[in-house]
Formats: sequence, C-alpha cells, structure tokens
Amino acid sequence: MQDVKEFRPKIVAFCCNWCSYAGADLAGSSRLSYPADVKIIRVPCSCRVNPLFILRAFQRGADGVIMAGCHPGDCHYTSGNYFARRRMTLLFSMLDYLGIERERTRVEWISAAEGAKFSKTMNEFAATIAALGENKRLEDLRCKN
Amino acid sequence: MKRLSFARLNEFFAAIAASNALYLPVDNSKGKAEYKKWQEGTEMSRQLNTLRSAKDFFFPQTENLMEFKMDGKSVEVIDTRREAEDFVIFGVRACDAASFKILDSVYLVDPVDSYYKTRREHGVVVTLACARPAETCFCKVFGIDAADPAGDVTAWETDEGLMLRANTEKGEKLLSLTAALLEEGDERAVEAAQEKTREIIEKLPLSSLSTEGLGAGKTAELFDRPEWKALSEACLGCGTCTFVCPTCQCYDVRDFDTGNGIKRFRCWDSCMYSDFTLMAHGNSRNSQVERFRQRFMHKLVYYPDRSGGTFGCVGCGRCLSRCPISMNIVKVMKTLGGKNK
Amino acid sequence: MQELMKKRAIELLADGTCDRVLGWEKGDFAYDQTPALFHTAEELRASFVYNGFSAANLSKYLVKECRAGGKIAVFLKPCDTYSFNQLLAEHRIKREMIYVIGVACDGKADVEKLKDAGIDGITDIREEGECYVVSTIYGDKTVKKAEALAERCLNCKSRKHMAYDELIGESGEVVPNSGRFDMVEQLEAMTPDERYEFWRGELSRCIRCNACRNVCPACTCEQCIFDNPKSGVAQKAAVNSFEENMFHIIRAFHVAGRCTDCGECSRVCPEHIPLHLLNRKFIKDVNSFYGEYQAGEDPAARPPLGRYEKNDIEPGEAGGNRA
Amino acid sequence: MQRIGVFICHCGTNIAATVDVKAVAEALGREPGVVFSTDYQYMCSESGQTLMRDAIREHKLTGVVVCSCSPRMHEATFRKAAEKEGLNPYMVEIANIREQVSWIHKDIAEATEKAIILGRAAIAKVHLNKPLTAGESPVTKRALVIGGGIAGIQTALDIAEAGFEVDIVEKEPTIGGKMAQIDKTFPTLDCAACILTPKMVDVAQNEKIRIFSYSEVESVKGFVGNFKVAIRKKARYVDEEKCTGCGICTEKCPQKKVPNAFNMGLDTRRAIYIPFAQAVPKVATIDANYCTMMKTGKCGICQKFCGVGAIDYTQKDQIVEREYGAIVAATGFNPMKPTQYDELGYATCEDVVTSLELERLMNAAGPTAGTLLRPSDKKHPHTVVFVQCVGSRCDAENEKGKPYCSKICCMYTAKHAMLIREKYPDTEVYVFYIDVRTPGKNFDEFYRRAVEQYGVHYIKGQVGKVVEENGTLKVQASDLLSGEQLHIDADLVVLATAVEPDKSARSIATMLTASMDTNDFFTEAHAKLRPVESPTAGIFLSGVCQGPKDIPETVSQASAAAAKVIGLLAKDKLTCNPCVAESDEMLCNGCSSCEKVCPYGAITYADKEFRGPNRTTLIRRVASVNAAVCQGCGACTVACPSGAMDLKGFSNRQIMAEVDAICKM
Amino acid sequence: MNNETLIPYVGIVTEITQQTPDVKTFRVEAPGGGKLFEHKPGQCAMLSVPGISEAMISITSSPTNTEYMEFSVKKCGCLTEWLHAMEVGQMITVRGPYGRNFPVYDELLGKDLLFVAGGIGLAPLRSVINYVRDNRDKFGTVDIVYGSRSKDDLVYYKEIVEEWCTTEGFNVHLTIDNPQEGWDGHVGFVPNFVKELNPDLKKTVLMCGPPIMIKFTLAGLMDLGFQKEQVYTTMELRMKCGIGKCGRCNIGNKYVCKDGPVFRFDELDELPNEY
Repeated sequence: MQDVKEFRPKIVAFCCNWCSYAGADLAGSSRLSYPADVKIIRVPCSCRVNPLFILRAFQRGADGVIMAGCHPGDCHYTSGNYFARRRMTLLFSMLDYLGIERERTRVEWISAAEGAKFSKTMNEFAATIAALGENKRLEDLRCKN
Repeated sequence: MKRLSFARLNEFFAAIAASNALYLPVDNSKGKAEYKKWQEGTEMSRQLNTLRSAKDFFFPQTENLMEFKMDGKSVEVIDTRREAEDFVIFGVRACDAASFKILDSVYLVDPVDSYYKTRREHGVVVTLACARPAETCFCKVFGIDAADPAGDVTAWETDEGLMLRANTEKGEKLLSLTAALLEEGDERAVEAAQEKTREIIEKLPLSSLSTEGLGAGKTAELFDRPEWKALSEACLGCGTCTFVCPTCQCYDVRDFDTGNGIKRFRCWDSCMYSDFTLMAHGNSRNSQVERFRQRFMHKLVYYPDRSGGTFGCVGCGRCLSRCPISMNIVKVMKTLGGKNK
Repeated sequence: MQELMKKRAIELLADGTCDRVLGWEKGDFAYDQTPALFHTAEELRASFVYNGFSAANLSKYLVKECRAGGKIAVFLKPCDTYSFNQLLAEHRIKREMIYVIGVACDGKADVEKLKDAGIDGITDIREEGECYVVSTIYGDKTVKKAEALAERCLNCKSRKHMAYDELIGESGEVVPNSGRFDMVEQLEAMTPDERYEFWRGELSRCIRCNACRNVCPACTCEQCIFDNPKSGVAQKAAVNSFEENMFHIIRAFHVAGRCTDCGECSRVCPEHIPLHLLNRKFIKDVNSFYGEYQAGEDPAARPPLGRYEKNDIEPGEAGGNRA
Repeated sequence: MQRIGVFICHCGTNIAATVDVKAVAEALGREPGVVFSTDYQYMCSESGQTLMRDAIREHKLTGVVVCSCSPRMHEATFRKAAEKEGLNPYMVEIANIREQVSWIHKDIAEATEKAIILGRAAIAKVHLNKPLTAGESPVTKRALVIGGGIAGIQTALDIAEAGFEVDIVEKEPTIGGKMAQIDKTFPTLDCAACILTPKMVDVAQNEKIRIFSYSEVESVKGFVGNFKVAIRKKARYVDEEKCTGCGICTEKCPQKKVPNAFNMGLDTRRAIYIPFAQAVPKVATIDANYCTMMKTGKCGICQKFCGVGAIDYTQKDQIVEREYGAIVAATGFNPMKPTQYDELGYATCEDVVTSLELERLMNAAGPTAGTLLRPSDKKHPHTVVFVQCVGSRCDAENEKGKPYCSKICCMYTAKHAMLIREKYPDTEVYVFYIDVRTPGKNFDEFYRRAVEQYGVHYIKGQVGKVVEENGTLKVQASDLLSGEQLHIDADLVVLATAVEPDKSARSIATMLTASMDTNDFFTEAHAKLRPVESPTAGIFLSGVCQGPKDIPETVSQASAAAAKVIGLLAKDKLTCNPCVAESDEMLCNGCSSCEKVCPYGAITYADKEFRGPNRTTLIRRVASVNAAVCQGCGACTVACPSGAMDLKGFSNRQIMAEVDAICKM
Repeated sequence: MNNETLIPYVGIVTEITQQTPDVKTFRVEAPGGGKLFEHKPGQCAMLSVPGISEAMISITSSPTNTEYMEFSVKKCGCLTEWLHAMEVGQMITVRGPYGRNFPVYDELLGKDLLFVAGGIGLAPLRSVINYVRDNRDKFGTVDIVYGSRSKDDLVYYKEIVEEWCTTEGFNVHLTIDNPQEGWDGHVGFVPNFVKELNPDLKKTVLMCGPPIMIKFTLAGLMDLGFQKEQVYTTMELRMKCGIGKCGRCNIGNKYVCKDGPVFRFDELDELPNEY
C-alpha cells in the first residue's frame, strides 16, 4: 500500500524535439544526472503540448508536469513556443485559481546547448515536487490502486 | 398513527442515525435542498423539495459494476459488489415516492438488477406530505396525492406535531427504533393537514392539466404529430431534464482503463444526447426532434403501454424549473394532449 | 417594447425581409419563456413575449438556422450581440442570412431570486414601474426589480449593441467599471487552500448534464471532444473530482479568448455553479497579460491565443495573488 | 492489435553497465502486443540491424521499439532498416535509455526500472502508430524575385546562371534600386553606377530572366514548388516592345515641373520620363499624375514626336499569371523621411538634407552635376554638419524612431565626410555620433582615415536643434566627452536617417504567409542556421528586407538565397515530411482558430457538402492541411477545440498513451 | 459464478475462421471447456473486450452444439476491429443469452421454412438452420435463399456446400450481386431472386440482411401473396444492457434486446417507424 512506500514523485517532462530534447541528450552525454522520477516525452514543439496532456498526466498519477521548449525567439517553427507560452500561462493561472499547487506545473526554455540547465532544472523541479508531496488535488483515485 | 413533538425531532433523527445512515434534505451553499447525511446539528431544509430527486439513493449517477484484470491473453472478472449499509431517507415527497415504483418496474423485473435491488432492500423511505406545493407541481394529474405519500413510513407536519404512519414492515421496524420518542397520534390532525394541502392543490395552475389523448396505446396518434418539430426546436440536447427527473432511468455502461485494470461502471445517460443511440453504422435517432420525441413518448405512451397505463411522469416539476430553455413535459402535454387548450 | 417588437416582426415577415423570426415564446408562469421560431403573424400575436424574463441568448440557435437556409430575423440583446459577432468571426453563421434586430435590455430577472426570497406558487408576474408584482397561490407580492436582477446583469459589461440591422429601443454604452471581476479578485486573494475548498464545493455538485456546454454560444463544436470516443478523453459522467475539474478546466480553456461572458452557463446550471467565474478568470488574465480584449467586440480582431508578443509574460510569473 | 518487436541495445557497456538489459527485455516481452523481445550488443551495427530485420520477417512484426540511444542519433538508421524489410519506417519508435537513463543514473535497479517504463511508453505509442507515407509534389522550375535592386539582381543572375528561369518584379520603371542612386561606395570609393549598371545590362540580356518593371505582385497562391502568382503590370502608357528608349519624348514633353523622384525631388523632370540614363529596361513611362494629355485630353506632343508609335494613352493595367517553384523577397528599404524631427529642421530648412539626398547632390548625374551646392541658394557650403542615428537606435518609448541600428550610416557618413574634405578642402566637416560602428573588412581603417588624414571633426554628442538664421543653419549640440554645449554655424546639415523596410513589404509578406518582425523586416527560418530562408517553405530572403545590410553583405546574401533556390529548383519532386497535421473534416468547425497559429499558411478552408441527419445535406466550412507546406509543429492541434486537427506521428492519442504508460503505478 | 446479468462470463476463443474478407467466426468455450451457457436459436450475447467496448452479437451456432458457441463478426467498429485482430487463446467476456428466439419450439414446428439472408445476415439464421438440421423430423422442407456482393463475401460457404446442400429436404439457392469468374450460380439481388423462385405461400419466412434487402424482399413476398404474419426477421439496434433497462434500443414500446431481436412483421407494423 501507498503509506508504507517512501514517496517517489512522478514527473512528466514534455520536451520539444529541437531544443529541450537535445538539451536532455546533452545532459546525458555530459553525464549530468537528474532524478529518475523525471520521464521525458518528446514532442515536435512546445506548441504541440495540449492542456489535455497535462491534466491527463495528473489524472494518471503524475505529481508534477514540466514543459520545456526552445527559448522564445528560437523556435524551430518560428512562433510555436510563443503560442505555447500563452497557453500555458493561462492554463497554469487557471490551475492556481482552482487552488491546485502552482509549483506542480512549470515551463522552462532550454536550448540544445544547455545540458547543464536541463539537469539543474530537473533536479530543482524534482526537489520541489518531492517537497510538495503527492498530488491530491488533481488526482483520479481510480488510477491509484 | 404516531405522534412526535417537533421539539424532539432531533432526538428522533439521532435515534434513527444510531443504527442507520440517515439522509435528509439540507440547504446547500446556494440555498437549495439536497440530501445530506444527518449528523448532530444538521438542520432539515424547509424547501418544498430537493433540487435533485431521491432516485440517486437507488440509482446513483455513477456506480462501479465490476473490474477486469487483463494479463496477456487472459481476462479476469472481479465482482466488486459489496453488501450495502442500511439507510433511511427522510422527507421524500409523494412524487419521488411514486417514482420509486416506476424505477422498480424497470429494475426489479426479470432479469433483476442486483445493484438496484440491494440498495432498495437496504433503504427505508420516510415520506413527508406536502404542505405548501409550488406552481410547478402537478402530481395530482397522475393520481398522486401529495397529502398522502407512499413510502415505508409517511409523515405529516401538523399543528400537533409530526405525525407518522408506518406503511410497511420496514416502516414498522424503523418506528420501533424510535418508540420511546413517539406517542399515539390523532388521525384528525392529519386529516386537517391533508385537507389544507388538497385545497391548495386544487388551486395550483397545473392541477387541471389533462392526460386525455395521452397514455397507453397512443403511439400511432402521437408519433407523427407535426408539433414535435416546433416543441423540440429550442431543445439544447442537454441532460438536465433527465438528470433531475425522478423517473428517468436510462444508463450507459462504460469501461475506464486505470492503467492497472479496467473498471466497468454505469452512469446516467440521457436519451436527449446525440450519441445515445449512436452505433458503428448509424443512429436510429438522428435529430433532436427524434430524441426529444423519444423522451416524452416514453413518459407519456411507451411506459404506460408497458405498465398498464401508469404514466412515466410523477409531476414533481423539476424539469419545469431546471430546463435551460423552459421546455418541459407540461408544454408537451398541453400541445399534444386532447383537452388542454 | 414587446408590442413594438411584435409589430416589427410581423412587418419583416410580411415584406419578405425574413421568413422566420427567432424570439421568445411565453410559457405558463410568466418566467418560463422558451426560445422559439415564429413563422407567421398569428404565431407572433399568440405567443411572442419580451420582458424582464426573456433571458435566453438566441445567438447560438443561428448556427442551426443558418444551415436550414432562408432568411432569419433575430432579436438580440446587447450581450447577445457579442456572441453573435464571435460566431461570425468563427464562420459559424452567415451574416447575409440574418436580420438582426437589436433590442434594448435593462437587465433580466432571475426567478430563482424570487424563489430564494420565499416567494413560491408563482402564477403570474407583472411589471409595474420599478417593481414586479408577483401573483402566487399564496397571495400577491411586490418585489423591486433590482432585487430580482440576475447575477450576470448585476455586473453588466455593456448595454451597447455590437451588431444590428435595426434597433428597437436604445442602445446603451459599454459599462466602464462593471465590477465583473470583483469575485475573481476575491478568489485570487484567497489562499490556495481556500480556493481549492471553494471550487470543490461548487464543482462537486456538477451532474454533467452538459447544459453549460450546450447553451454556450462558444461551444459550437460539431462534436465535443468529451462526447467523441475517438478523442481518448470522452466522459459521460462526473465520476469523481478529477473528471469534474477536467471537464470544466478544458471547457473554459477551449472558450478562452472566445467567451464573450454572456453568462448563459451560470444561468442554466441546474446546480447553480458559478461557471462564469472560470471564464472570467481567463478574460481577466487575458486583459492583464495581453491587453484589453473583449471577444465579440470586433469580429475582425485577432484572438489572444491566435497571436503573441515576443515579450509576453512567462507562465511562471503569472498568477493570482498568493497568500 | 500490433505485433511488436522490442530490441534492447547494450551500446557496448554504455547502457548495459547500468541497465539490466535482460530484465528490460524480459519485462517488455510481457507487454500486450509484444511478440518478440531481445537484447543485443550494438543495435545500430550491421548485425544489429540484421537481427531486427530478421525478427520483422520471422515474427511478422507490425511495429518495432528500439531501446537505445537518443532518437536524434539513430532513429533514421532503424527506420531505414525497417523499411528495407517492408515495414513502414514510421512504425519504429525509439526509447532513449542511454542519454536519459544509463548515462545519468548510477543505481542499476532504478535505471532498469526507468528503462522499462520508457520502453512501455514507446510500446504504448507504437500501438497507435499508423504507417505514414511521405507525399511528393512537383516543382515548377522557375523562380520569382520580388524587387529589382542589387539584391534582386544578384539573386536573379545567380539563379539564371544555374540554368533556371527567373522573373523579376520591380515596382519602379527601372531596376537598380537604391544602389543606382548612390554616388560612391565605401570603403573602396568606387563608383556605384560603374559596378551596378553592367549587372543591370547582364540582367536585361540574360535569356532566362524576364523583367516585369513598373509591376507589382497582386496575389500569391500555392505552396513550395507550386506557387501561382498574379503580377499587375501597371500601365506606363508606352508600349515596351516598341519604345527604343531614344528619349526624344522626354525632351519634347512640355510638362517640365515634375519633381524628380530619382534625384530625391531635388530637381524636376518631364511628365514622360526615363528615370536615368542607364535604366533597364530603357523604356519611357508617362506619369499620369502630371501628364497634360492624361489630365485634360489635350497635348499629345510625345505621341507626335515618337518615331515608333510607342505612346498609347489608353493602356490599361494588365494582370499576368505566372507559376513558380520558389519566391525570393528582395523588397529592400527606404531611408526614413525625418519630417517628424522638428528640432532637426528637415521639414523647414532646405539645406537640411538626408544622406541619400547628399548622394544625389554629389553625383555627376545628379541635379548639380556633381558639384556640391546647397539646395537653397546653390552656393558652395563651407561648413557641413552630419548627424548620425536619426531615427535609429531609439528607445522603446520613442515612437518616432526605430529600435535597431541601421548599420550602414556610420560608414557612408565617413565616406561623405571624406569625399567632401577631399574635393573641397576648405570645407569644415563635423560628424555628431553616438557610437561609431565599423565592424567590417577595412571599415575601421576607412573611418580612421577620415579622422586622421582628412581631418573630419568627429564629436560624440547629440544635435539638439537646427534653425535657419539669415541663410545660416545654427546647429546647437552637446559634446558628451567635454560636456560642452556647442554652437556651430553650418551651411549644410546632413541627416543619416534610419533604414526602413519598404512599405510594400508588409502586404507582400502577408501574401507569401512569410512572417515579419515588429519592424517589418522579414523573419528568417532560423536566425543562425537558416538566415536566407523564411519559415514558409519555398520563400527566400535577399537583401535589406531581412535586416539592414551594406552592399557586399546584400550581394552575398543574395547569392546565398540564389543557392537555396537553385537547390530547390534542381529537384524534380519534393518529398514532404509525413508527420504533418491533418484535419478530420467530420469534426472540423471551420472556425479558423488553427489557421491563425499556423506559421506556414498551410491551412486553407473550403465549403464542402456533407450528409446531414435523415438524408439531408449540409454545406460546412472545413479546414484542410497542405501536407507539402505543413512542417508539423502541431500549433494547430492545440488551437483546435474539437480535436479535428491532429498531428500524424505525434497524435493526441499517441502522446496520451505515452503519458499513461509513464504514469502507470 | 454470479447472479447479476451484467457481470459477464469469461470465454476463450478456441478457433478463428476467416469467412470473408471482413467477417470472421469465433469459437468460444468456457475456460474449462464446454459452452458458457445454453441459448435458443436467434438469441444474442454481449461480447466484450474489457476496455474496448461491448457489442451485441447473435449466436450463430445451434443450441444443439454442445461443445462451443460461435459468433460471426463483421469488421465495422472499434470492438469488432479488435476482435478481428486477436488470436486463438485470447479471452473475451460474454454475457447472455439475450432476447427472443425464433419460435422453433412452437410456431415453426412442422412448417415449411424459407430462409432469406443477405451478407452477414445469415449469421443469426444459421443457428436456426442448424437447429432444424439437427431436428429434421420436426420441420418441413427448408429453402435457403442467400446472397452476397460476391462469391468471396458469402459466409459459411464450405458449410453451405458440404452440409446444407447435402441435407435431405434442404434446397439452397445462392446468388451474388454481379457476375464473377468461377461463379456459375445465380447472379442478381436477393429480393428479385426470391420473387423468381416464387415460393409456396404455405412457407414461413425467416429473413435477415441489410435493411434495403429486407424492405424489397418483404414487398416482393407481399406481392406474391404472403402475409406479414408469416414473415420473421431479426433486428439490430444500439443495445447496451441487453436486458431492457438502459433505455436505448426501443422502437416505440418494444425493447429490441428484450422483446426482440426476433419480430414478426405484423408486430413491427404496430411500432413507429424509427429503426
């Protein structure tokens, strides 16, 4: 049962193919570690991330969701991350408004050259989530037993 | 006939709650009545009726039916049914009490729905006669007496206190739990209260509504009536009327993949929804006119056909006050019925 | 007003400007009006109604009517014209098929407010100056109109028609400080725990009847993702708190930047959940993050989620006032 | 139900040292749909690929998951291998268990668990993969260059040189652009006309190049490889075929008071004119705004004198439809008119001129035949003040100016100062600057020569006011280094005004669905790596329309754009990326939300007929995606509320399946 | 195992036969062998793959088969696609039997029978046909008119040729829509074929197929002088619970899952035209 196990957060990271996923690769090849709780899903661009995916992750048991994309202005598709930024700004603000811990969601802009930033960001985020504890406010109990 | 002084109402509830889960109408944050579990300090609502009907107790909006474990090619069925706890619903009005009979006629006929049956067996219904019916009430039209509701126990609020009459064995048993609080009551107090209620009912604007031209055997006359189109024109196809209706009993069965197995659950469905009859190769009720017609034909013709004439509506009036566009069974009856113009 | 409208509708039918008129039909108790199509002068004379209880926003019906063909005349209140423009902007209706008669509105009454005040057994309601005289089976009651005003009308954002072919009555002005974000601000000022409790208390009552969605003039999808089994997120019931949240968050998100704040969602909710507070949160955020934007004001305007600025606020920086 | 094969790569010990590959293979082998699961030393090796191909064949695999290094490394390798075995390459997915697992985790149990989860996610995705085929579209082997300045000319010449047809659309009566108006070029001081006009002649004589002068782009349809462009040939009232450019009409025309735009309005020309002697095409044009015949119907002198009967007062605009495979924007720039700076006196004082006006005043073919005379009294100026950065490098609050550096002003001002000092040593020259920017080959040497050899007075400071008093321009300025207020009596003030993208560029960008920045410069596909391509496939950028540049930069970018165009036109067919958006017409609302976020203009709408309920038909507006144009970013998929828009290869269902698998308890 | 009709049995698919390009027949047995439950010809069962969906499928095997049940499924939706993709040994869930059967135990006894089927419509009739074969003495002559788009689309072709055609008192008439290489049988649509065959008016007709076929065949039979009381069909509508409670499969006051799926045409006449 849950209570006997030590809390291991589940973290989903949506990474754009061109910058942040490459940044994760660089973190890997530079042997810059971050917790295994972070699992990456590759998307072509941060603008591919639908709010549905983020809610889905929480439903299925994620405790934190992070989206990483190219720095504003560097989007492989010119404008994708600008749209993503607006969408996530609004979505996160709404989650906050509903009383859901805003630290559970995060957006970072990580370039292909920023392996160190990738690792640092994921370490920080994992620590934040670990401190926050289990996601209770957006959980779906059906998926938790 | 038993009598309970109003001053001891709280003790009465406490006595019941000692061995049963007791539910009664309580005002929520919006000032609307909804059934809540009684605990010390819970105050009963003074509203005429609850926003949602009492059917939720026997036919909840969602319920788990079973689970499946899948592993490779194998499938395991897990029966998740549990023995239900005994519960008492207090303050059910005549209309909702009548709706239970309609639900029974669907769920308790062969093959019996065991989920429903279990809850029905474990539930004791204490009805409360109406004292101040609303303009939207028309239970009388369907032969329901708001002054003398059915149920395991019937209660009246009279000048002399709360009068209680057990109608069934379950009812007797319930009253026996509270025997210490009860005295013998005078029938006449009840009669006086009933008379007052019935007088008001006569004055209600919808009490004169007629069922002529409606009911069993009227499919051929009513099905192709051109008025259906205009009646359904504004219908949004939402499920409000069905979900607040005490007699609507349609459901959907759905599977939810939790990632660790499949939960099969049942949930309310609405014949007003466009996907209600949708299947892989078509839909037998394609347009809102057909879906709208189905709902009212079911209440006013098909159900009476199958039940020896009893209508599938109890006149509670919830759809009258909740429909977003104020289209409802009364307007349908007035338009299609014989004598309502 | 009602008679003027009726007369005008009859004329428009007669001179061929339209072949049907979309308006409100009277019901049994004065407050239970149904949106209806009127095809003849007789129908209009018999049952057309317009008064303080003609609350329904008729613009969404135009989507269906434009598909049916012909020419439709429609009565639109100021707030309805915003929805109308938004539908035009999204190509859901065809301007040339519609004759818009803007009608003045000084706020609509909410019968629930009368009922909450203990007035029951209502058989008729008459307007007398600033009051409603309510006949009930338990006697007559007089109520000030202002006391019966619907929640959304208390914070009316605009009495100005954004589109019309002709006006009956006068078009007013945009209300500069409508106070419509006051409640949003109050919520923002709460702690996350308080907000969570507030919304759980509200959304837990959701019965997923879809009335909010089906009445919403911005929700005109051919098929809602929540109804489409192929979408992978279809839901039919508010099975648990997650699904309640999910439905309302996604619905609000899908209408973000498109919602005109007509308030129909909250009006029709049988459980009286203040759904407009979700939409207003997005409207307020859009205004404060990306500049004032009122959906439906200008059908040619680019929606806030369809444009961007290079120096837009970062998701981490935006947020309510956290305690 | 797919039949999936799973292959776990050891990557030598790179993976196998930290991940228990056997355990992963065993665990993933139990997943639904997995019919084969194994591990291997080096999956990317020839024998690893053979292992995979054999398994595809023997186990009739419909999907493959390789747990290995990053897909950015070997996804293509494995997809190609699968394709060779007849499996659609897009049925292969990679779980990255090296960069994301073995290289960053030390604990074997933890790493193995994570590898299994990532493998499960890939399996879950493959279950929903569909075979994808890359589409092909033909290429029209002709390019369009919009703008006939030095950028457009160079691009056109390079493309034509490679053997492809090129059209140039130029809105003025002649090609040549701004360079034709310039006197000398920095830092070499060679004559602009001497190096430009031979190129103009080359263009005119090149059989592959067709010039549409005095023409504008009316509309652009289509997509990369298949553009359809309508060109408006404005009526010039002279038959281009017949006109020999003899110029007799321009001498006989009685209307002499037309401001000469080519000379920046510093002198006049006739109503019928050839902009300058070396114009290409050398054809006269009637300026209908001034022509007496056109305005009153009385005159007709030019017609009388024209020996070849080329004059045609009834000529109408003509629309020409042409097809192209690629389009180059070379729309160039204009120097800003500094009329909004009242303090600098441009609008009020005749002797305050812009740098380009100075070019004309110093040009042998200009209004003063190359002698520097100030406009007001045609006297030789003895004190000349140059003001730098007029309208450039302005603060965000300063709405009058531009935020960017116009890049060329420092150098041309040094050139002007130097030329004046050389020709008229008696003239004092002051230059007020904020910074002097001279990065470029021989640029700083050039600037230092101006200061050191030619004695130009460079003053770091700003000019606060210029007023005319009795024929003298009183210049008030501050010297920022000494902190002194300076008062200079000048005869001529020259303003180095900001470079502005041509006004026509905005509407052209809209037609091309090419994006622009807030300053109306075209945006490049990638600031560093794709500087001459627009994000819209098939649209290329040449010259100042992309950002301020000097001539050599412009020419090299023009050639770079040409190289890109040639690369495109050399292909017979274009292979499209199959991971593109697609619209489900049954779900599409036609609301245009997706179109608004598409950076490529790949989405179009059409009214289509659908079957409605009960045997009715209804017409609905629905979106469709041009697979040749879509680059697959997915912005549209999120903008779409009904879920009609989805992205192949990264569909909603696929991504959610990955989410589910990752979050599973 | 249970006393709740909504809770299904688990069955194992023990054999899968590809009948036509889009029809497969699945043989289902209880995990310990034998049938999951007894049924009557014409009755249906709810097949389900948990997590995918449930669908009502007619039981195509005869009750006289004591070893297994069979279901023939045409690929046309989410569940059926899944079923088509599965392999032998897969478990699925089955609940039933549901609905009214063809009246083989009473009204049809001793009658001459005419079966008319089109395409996959033969599946529910096959249960009756094989029941009749196994109870040959209880029924009169049997005529089977069966048509499909092409030869490849005829289901149970082997069984028809090898078993039905060789049964005494059985006359099988096959037809396909268009001429085809290797087909020397009848070509044409079923309704016309029935009319051409001019069946004896004493026969009782059992019919199943696409709506258009039913419509025209019925009209043809009426033209020939048949009465609606002589013609049975079986319906398919959106069914969910299978027990007349969930409320979606009604036509007027009848629930197809409970009061049907077998109807006599005179009964259908009384129902509103909403199917």
